[in-house]
Amino acid sequence: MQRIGVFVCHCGSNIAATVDVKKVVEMAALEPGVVHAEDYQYMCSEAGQAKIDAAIKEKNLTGIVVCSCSPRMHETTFRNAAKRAGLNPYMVEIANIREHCSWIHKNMEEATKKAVILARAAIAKVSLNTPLQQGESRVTKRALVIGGGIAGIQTALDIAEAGYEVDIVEKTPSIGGRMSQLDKTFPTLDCSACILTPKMVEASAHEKINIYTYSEVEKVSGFVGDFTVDIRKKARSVNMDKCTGCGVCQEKCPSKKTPNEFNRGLNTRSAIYTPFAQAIPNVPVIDREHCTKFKTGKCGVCAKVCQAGAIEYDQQDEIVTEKYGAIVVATGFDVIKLDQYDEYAYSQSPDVITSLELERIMNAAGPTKGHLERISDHKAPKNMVFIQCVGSRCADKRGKSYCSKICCMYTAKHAMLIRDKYPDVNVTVFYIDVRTPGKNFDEFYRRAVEEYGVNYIKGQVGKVAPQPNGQLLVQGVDLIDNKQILMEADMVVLAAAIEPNKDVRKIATMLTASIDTNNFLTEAHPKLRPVESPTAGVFLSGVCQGPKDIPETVAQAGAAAVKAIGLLAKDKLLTNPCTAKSDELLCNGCSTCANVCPYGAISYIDKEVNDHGIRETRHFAQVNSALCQGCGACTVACPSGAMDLQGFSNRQIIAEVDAICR
Amino acid sequence: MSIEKTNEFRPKIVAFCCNWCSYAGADLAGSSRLGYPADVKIIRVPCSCRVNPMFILRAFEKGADGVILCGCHPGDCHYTTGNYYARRRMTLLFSMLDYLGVENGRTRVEWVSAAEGVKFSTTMNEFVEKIHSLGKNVRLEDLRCRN
Amino acid sequence: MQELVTRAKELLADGTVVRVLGWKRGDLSYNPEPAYFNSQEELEQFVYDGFCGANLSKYMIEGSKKEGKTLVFLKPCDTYSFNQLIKEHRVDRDKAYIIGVGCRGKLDVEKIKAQGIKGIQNISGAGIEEDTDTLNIRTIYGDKTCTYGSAMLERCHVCKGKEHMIFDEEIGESKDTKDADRFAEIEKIEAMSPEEKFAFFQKELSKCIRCNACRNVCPACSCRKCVFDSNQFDSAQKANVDSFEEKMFHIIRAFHVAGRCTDCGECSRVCPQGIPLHLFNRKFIKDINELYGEYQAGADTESKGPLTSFTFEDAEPGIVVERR
Amino acid sequence: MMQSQKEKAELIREISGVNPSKCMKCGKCSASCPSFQEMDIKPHQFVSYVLHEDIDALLESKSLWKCLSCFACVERCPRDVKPGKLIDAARQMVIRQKGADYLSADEIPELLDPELPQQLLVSAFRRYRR
Amino acid sequence: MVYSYYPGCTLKTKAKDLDAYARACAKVLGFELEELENWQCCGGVYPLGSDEIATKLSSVRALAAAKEKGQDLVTVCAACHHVLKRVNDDMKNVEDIRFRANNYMELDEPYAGETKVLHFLEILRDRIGFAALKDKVVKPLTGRKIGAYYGCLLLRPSDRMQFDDPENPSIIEDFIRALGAEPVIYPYRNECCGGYISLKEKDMAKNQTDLIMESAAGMGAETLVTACPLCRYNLNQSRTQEKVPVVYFTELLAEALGVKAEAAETNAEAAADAKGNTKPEADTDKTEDMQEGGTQS
Repeated sequence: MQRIGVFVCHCGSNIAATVDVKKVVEMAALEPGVVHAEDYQYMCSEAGQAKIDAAIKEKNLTGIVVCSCSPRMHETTFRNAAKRAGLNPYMVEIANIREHCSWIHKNMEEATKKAVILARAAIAKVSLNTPLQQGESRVTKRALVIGGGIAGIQTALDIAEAGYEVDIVEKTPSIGGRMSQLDKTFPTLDCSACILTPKMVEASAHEKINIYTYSEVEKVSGFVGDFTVDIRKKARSVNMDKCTGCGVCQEKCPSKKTPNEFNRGLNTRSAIYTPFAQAIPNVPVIDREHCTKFKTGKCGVCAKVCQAGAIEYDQQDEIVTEKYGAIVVATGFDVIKLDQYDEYAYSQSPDVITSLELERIMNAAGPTKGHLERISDHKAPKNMVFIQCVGSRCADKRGKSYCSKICCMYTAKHAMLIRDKYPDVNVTVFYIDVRTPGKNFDEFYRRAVEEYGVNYIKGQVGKVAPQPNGQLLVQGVDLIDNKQILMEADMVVLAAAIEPNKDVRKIATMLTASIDTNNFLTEAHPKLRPVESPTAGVFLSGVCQGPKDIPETVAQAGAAAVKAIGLLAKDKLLTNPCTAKSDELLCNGCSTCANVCPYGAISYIDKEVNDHGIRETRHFAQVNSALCQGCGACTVACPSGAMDLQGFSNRQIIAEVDAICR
Repeated sequence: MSIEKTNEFRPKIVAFCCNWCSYAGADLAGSSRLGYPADVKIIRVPCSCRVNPMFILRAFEKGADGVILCGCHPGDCHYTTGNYYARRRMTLLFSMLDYLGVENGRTRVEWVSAAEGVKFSTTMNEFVEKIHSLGKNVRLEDLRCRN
Repeated sequence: MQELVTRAKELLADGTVVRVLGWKRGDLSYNPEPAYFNSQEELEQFVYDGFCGANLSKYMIEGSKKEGKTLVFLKPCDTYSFNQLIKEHRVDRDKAYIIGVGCRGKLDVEKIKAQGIKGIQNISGAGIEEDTDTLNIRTIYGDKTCTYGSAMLERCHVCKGKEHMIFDEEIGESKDTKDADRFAEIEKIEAMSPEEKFAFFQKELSKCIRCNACRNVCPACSCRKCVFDSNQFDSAQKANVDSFEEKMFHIIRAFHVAGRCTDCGECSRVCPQGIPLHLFNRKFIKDINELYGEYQAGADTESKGPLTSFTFEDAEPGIVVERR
Repeated sequence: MMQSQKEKAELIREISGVNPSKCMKCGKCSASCPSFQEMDIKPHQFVSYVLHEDIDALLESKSLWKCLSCFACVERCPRDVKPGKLIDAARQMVIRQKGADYLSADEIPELLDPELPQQLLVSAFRRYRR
Repeated sequence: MVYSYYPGCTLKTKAKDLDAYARACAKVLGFELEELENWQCCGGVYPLGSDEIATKLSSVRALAAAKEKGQDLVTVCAACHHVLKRVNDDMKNVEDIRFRANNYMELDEPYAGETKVLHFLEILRDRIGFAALKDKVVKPLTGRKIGAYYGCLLLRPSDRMQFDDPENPSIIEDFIRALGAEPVIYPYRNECCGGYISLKEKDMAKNQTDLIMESAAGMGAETLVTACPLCRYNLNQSRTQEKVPVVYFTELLAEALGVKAEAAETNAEAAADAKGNTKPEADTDKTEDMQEGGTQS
């Protein structure tokens, strides 16, 4: 018979205000096996843990139940407390009477009743607990960073600086990401390329960093400390070692009609291309979809002009398999498609553009060489209108429910830069709210208004109507003056919402990392573990986790790196002992369990057994506890009940069911 | 819209929640103070695929009026594939219960992610309401085991 | 039948096999039983006729443990079970010499009795070679007749076919006996109201005496120890107190064999209370076919079963309500 | 029956099925409205008035008779508030009171012209009269 | 293919041509429009109030009649289409309305939104296909610059109407292209013409249509095409200098399919009949409102 202690936490008033903790103690004490029951203000506090320690020692407890907050919060705390008192940490069960009880119920009587039942279930379960020992697994001292934007680069640099090998996998032909497309950055207006390029160079030159560009993660298996990842290196059609980056091929390529992704489709590029001048690696790729040689077999100009003989049309995709201890996701963002927002005439007029397109127009290396001009007729604009929150803060299906966070600031930046360089251009910004939390942010926005004379109008735009004269008639509202406004503009710039990169769902699925309804990766805890995924060994860097600007991204990238380093620094990891176990006397050896095991943790051996006096050789299942992650799929697949899950055994769960339905 | 009526049928409802998504979703419902009736009691399991039909029948045998299973959304299982197996198992089991004349509606599977506190709460409210409309589970209960 | 005996004797004689697994004459002409024959002499007791419904596959689990090869006679439908047992590593293919025997449908004495024929002493016309559609029944009240078809087991009316899925040699011809839709009964129940369904199963299952005959005969129920006999789920055999226990037992039994049951119909054949137990298994088969694609357990020895595979697009459990 | 402002606000919410607290006050409804100039209470204010339960002002507002029910505000509202439905609900409240029709039979003949389609009369009747 | 056809009151009076051309074209295109018996006026506008039941019943009757015949219900008039489609949507999705409407109606079998409501243009796009339509054109309208005028009824609210992109629709432009003409895109094609406001607030409606006309003319439209008699009426009231002629889409279609003359003839006969009759609306007017309105002719 177990000797069970029950500890009921008040959690200040969080629990005690709705649950009569004394009553819970009283009722729990009546349960079979319970030899000790008490309550305390804060069980997780040092004093609370000391009470647990004392009770275990004094009353020789063999199992404890803590009625408190979610086990996701403090299970480890109480397990460690038990361990210090000499009790096996797996002899601890938590009854979640906060998140699942006191916080959601208002009626004290009801909540108390429920808390008692939850306590009984936990007591019933712990009565059947058995001591478990954690195993050990190794840590591969190498990290993978998925995404080569500023988040990925910073994370990789920080991990590499700590002395660990890092691989960056970048989907496009060059690292640099969104930041490389930006002209200037807020709130200091320094040139984006000037601060990013040195980091790109540093990453590519770092002896611990290996960069796979034009590559994608194809498959992930394994678990924390021991991931195995297949990386598809897409055929570049250019030999990376031979290419000198002279650029002649791109000049001579006769097929120059492909929309230039880097310039957001505002101009075109050649079929063999590097996305931008400072690309790393400075080795072009052939876009096979648009290359005449690949489409028709005729051409081959690039191969002819390449002095280095680097063009290789017969290159094939290559799969590289690598092992990693930690994985950092830094897949970044894109702006949403605006074809659902045609009240702003985005698909009807080339002079209605997104802010990211404006970024390219204002960039010296962009499609207009940095001259502010209309795409339709290359005329310099006289009047520009910016519209905020296009697709952000939308409750409807076409937009995003969240605030994209960066738009207020970059719009102020754009407005300021335009007014600075072209003082005769009138700039009007339609806004709902101007949100500028951040160091020197509001000051920045105020400067745009006060020093640069940007006209901020509180109100939205209802329609942008392209006029016969080429002007854009903007119909908006000024909520302060309570007037509808009709103004002609030469260009309209839309602050389109940002959204996580489209590929992130695929990657999250491979990593079994959870993802929210907006496709942002979920953090392990929104406040306390913001850079970790709930999946052990997977960390989050940058906008893949939620909208953020460059300084925040860099800060999070560093934090993710530290978390990864903390993992890589360990030689061994303790494994979860709640693994499946097969009863050799019950096992039929039918292999049904092995068929559903996602980890290949089940194998079969033939061994002589003694089944109540019958000695015979049997074929039965064996679980490799280092591989088993404890999902329990096998336990249900097993018809004979031979396979059971330690810590969540059939009898334990049934005991909980019985206690709840009693 | 929670059902807080007294002096009437209070159903017993067992909710199996996977540790990674739905249990966390239930925690989020808690920390967001999104109420649902106290009739729902949650049992934590590592994955929806850990839930044996035996557990569900056992609950009914012991007097449960409804059993709901919550797991990660298909494609998002922490163990990659667990919820796919659970989905097939539960589909077949529910179909069998329906075939035996047990009111469908007493059993339910819902995919609730760690971020879906609201969904958890609305699902539980809906489910309790459904069980209320079905009334006491007389068809599957083992009278002998009732207190 | 003589051909089978002759061949068995040959195989015993030349040492190919050391024993024979077949059917032995019972105390009545309509109740032969499975038996091992270790010598040519013992084979004199061998019988194979319309009443040899017993599926011998499951006996090969024990047969596989014995020294040497066993000759086993399998009807076409039995071979599905045998394949399934191979897939589950329960029988050793190398320990079996399989003779696929012909089948013209198997008989059920209860079906004859149900026609009002009482006091049966002897039945002729059930032989495998006999080419007659009439059974002659000698009773204490005189001679009676009935058609072969009217005395056939339910499963033979929905026969899976004349092909043996696995064999070393085949002896004898088989006949087409299928004249009904396999899922018609299931559909009939599905169309009932919940109250009618419940009443129907309540009535059937209240007959259950938990004799475990269904479990013991079932080739898929081959666990060394059944969960209902172990303490794994705190469900060790209990006295029958109410209908729920029966339901639980039968639901779980059907669930455990779902995707593995070949629909051999032995459960219904052996039930002393005449409960149509195949209605459980066949419901799962029907659902599996409809939801996850046609699947016949035991058609091969490699394919993954429907409950150990999945697709991303699988139906949600809510489909149960939608389909109604 | 005298109704309090609160009850009237409740009634407007009920008839319209609109939850005005979803409004984030962006003004896109008023920016989209073709009748904006003619209205004394603007569409975005309409939402706010209901929220603040100032219903009598709405019932007296001439905006009720200027709204085209063209649904531009509904279509473009980022928060799915449907200001147009609120205006219609207020209009309903007015015309459901006896004798409060906005269009009387007497004034019809002079409004007609030979080309005027049936549809116009039917629609105007629906909008202006009980 | 046979469709149930709901012409609507205006197509029986002021917009007989819209109707006549539609029927003639359907014949050429190989489908049949079977006019519902005893249809009643849809009311012209969809009753927005969530408690409105009685005002929706005439639509429900038409919908249920089509269901009984097992046919999709086709309309040509944009207003009728709007009303029928939205009432149908209510019957399908709003339990309260479905319950109460069925209670009133006492049909043999309750109606729950089973009928599919189609606009004539949707048949052209989704059933026949504009490519196939193009093949049937015998007199392509080559060289003509035509602006589509959608108005609001066909498009909004888009989640209910599911007709086309509410801000950048293309169905009529594709239609114009199929007929061999050149579509002119102008920004006010989806802005309201003023609608029913033109009865009492004539200037307000004119402000709207002036804007639309100027925009269309400015962008080079030589003809405007519409599916709504009220839109056409309002557009014709515009005060703009250069008035762009407004035609119904069925007229253009009939012209391109080469059946305009014969359709016009039958239409003229019908019109003549109508003139001979002092109260042309009497046979179709089903509501009080209509009879009052009918005094004008």
